[in-house]
Amino acid sequence: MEYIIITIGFALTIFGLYGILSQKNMIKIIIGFSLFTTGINIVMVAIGFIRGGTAPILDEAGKEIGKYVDPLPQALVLTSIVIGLGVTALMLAYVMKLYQDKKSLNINDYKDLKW
Amino acid sequence: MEGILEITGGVFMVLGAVSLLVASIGLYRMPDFYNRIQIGTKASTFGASLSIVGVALIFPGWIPKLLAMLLFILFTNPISSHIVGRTAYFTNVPLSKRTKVDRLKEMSPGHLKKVKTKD
Amino acid sequence: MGKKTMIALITLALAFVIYPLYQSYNGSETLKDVGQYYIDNGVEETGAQNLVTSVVVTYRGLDTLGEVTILFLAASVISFFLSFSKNDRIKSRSIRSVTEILTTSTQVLVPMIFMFGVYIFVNGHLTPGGGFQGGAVIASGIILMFLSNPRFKLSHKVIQFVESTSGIVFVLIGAAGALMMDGDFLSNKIPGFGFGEVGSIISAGAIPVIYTFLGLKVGAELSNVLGVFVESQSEK
Amino acid sequence: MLIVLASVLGIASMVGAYFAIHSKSLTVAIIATGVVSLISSILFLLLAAPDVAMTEASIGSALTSAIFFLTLNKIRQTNG
Repeated sequence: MEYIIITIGFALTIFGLYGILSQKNMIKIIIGFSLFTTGINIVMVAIGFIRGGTAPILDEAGKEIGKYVDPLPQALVLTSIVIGLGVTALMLAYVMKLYQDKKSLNINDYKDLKW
Repeated sequence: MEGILEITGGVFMVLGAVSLLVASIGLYRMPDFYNRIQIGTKASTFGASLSIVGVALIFPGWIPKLLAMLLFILFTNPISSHIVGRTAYFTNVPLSKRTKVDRLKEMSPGHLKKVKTKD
Repeated sequence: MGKKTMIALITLALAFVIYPLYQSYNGSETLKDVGQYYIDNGVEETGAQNLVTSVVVTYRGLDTLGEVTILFLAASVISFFLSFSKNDRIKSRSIRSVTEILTTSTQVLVPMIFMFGVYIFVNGHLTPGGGFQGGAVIASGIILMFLSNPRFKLSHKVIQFVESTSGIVFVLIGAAGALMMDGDFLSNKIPGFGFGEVGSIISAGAIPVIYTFLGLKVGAELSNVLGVFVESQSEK
Repeated sequence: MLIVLASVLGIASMVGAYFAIHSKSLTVAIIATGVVSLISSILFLLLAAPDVAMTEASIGSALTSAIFFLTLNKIRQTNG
């Protein structure tokens, strides 16, 4: 099962990079970033997985099984998701401001640094 | 005695699953958006409630939490689909051709108001 | 020319980079050293049942502090970017009338949602959940308020007060651990906060207190981001 | 059993990612991103990480979609 899930994670990562590179619409590019983050998070949690382990909560139900997955990647991914929301919101705010200037969502219209 | 409770709970959960299956078949068969959202909401709320009742019969210790879950589902599911359906109506999602009665249209041409906010 | 070939090449390069990672991944049966240490000693050292919480708040507390700072920076940059002067605002904004069903149910549901968020972050050391999740739940309650009442405005003073107070308290509790018990910064061994019995609500030292303030801070920041986005709708 | 579930979810998330990138309509793309997020939350649950699953379901799926839709609404408003 964990092989399938880590495959999904890597596939989402590659999909996300492909989306970032191939799309012209800026909102589509941000969607690509979002997919990329999701894929990376899945991979990180899958690396900490132990076959037959339960969630790292040591109450009675967990102690019966006695085998836990690694809590460290989970804690890191927890913060990574929240930061992902902040970064997405920041990029969307930029897009809103850029659209007010040029009335275009196409990334190729923004050539201010290029001459 | 415990066996009877477990069997009854299992029957309830299977009934819930059947209801959810009916909901998904109805989603495929219904002619337009409004019928689909109606069958989706009604049958899936019923199915989820039946499943929760089944779980409550099997694990009686979880009843307070399950009651809270049931309350949340019964509250939020119909209201959210009500809002979605209403928004769809006002953004001109087409009705099915077999529609006979359209009460919302009869009710008010001024229902869709343009409100001006004051600063 | 090869724009498409370039894209294909870069994607293939990423695939080549991650292929060895995928190849070397074997669903392992045993934990690595650090994870095993947390499993073995986590409950005695921190008193929290949920080891993810003890890693987030205590073992990696400094990371969490930095993370909250990043979130705060993101929120402030967003409000800086989307703020607008009062002169160039267009006052009319078309709003579809809201039904009575939504208004009434919001009045019932929003307190329940807030209570659920508080429940999540107060029980963070016992059950799955914690400050980040509770804050997100509170922010989704704020979305419901925005949707049900188009004229609802988030009070910036309240947000500011909650956000800054909880941030200061978070750092002060961390410093108290370092100063009074000559322990580490952001450790949960603080006089006055006993470890209690593992598995009860009042246990695990300072973890519930820190997580409560963290939840309030994250909830305030996310609500602020949403509020700024909603407010910017009426700008032109 | 879990393998079947994981494969079905994997196929669903691949379809969602395809729609998220290649769909003509931005609304469909945003909803597809939310669907991928929700599916990944189930995958986290399969990987015995309930904390991460809760965070992903509430933040990655709900709040991110809300912010995307607010931006889209603003852009349409500016367009007139």
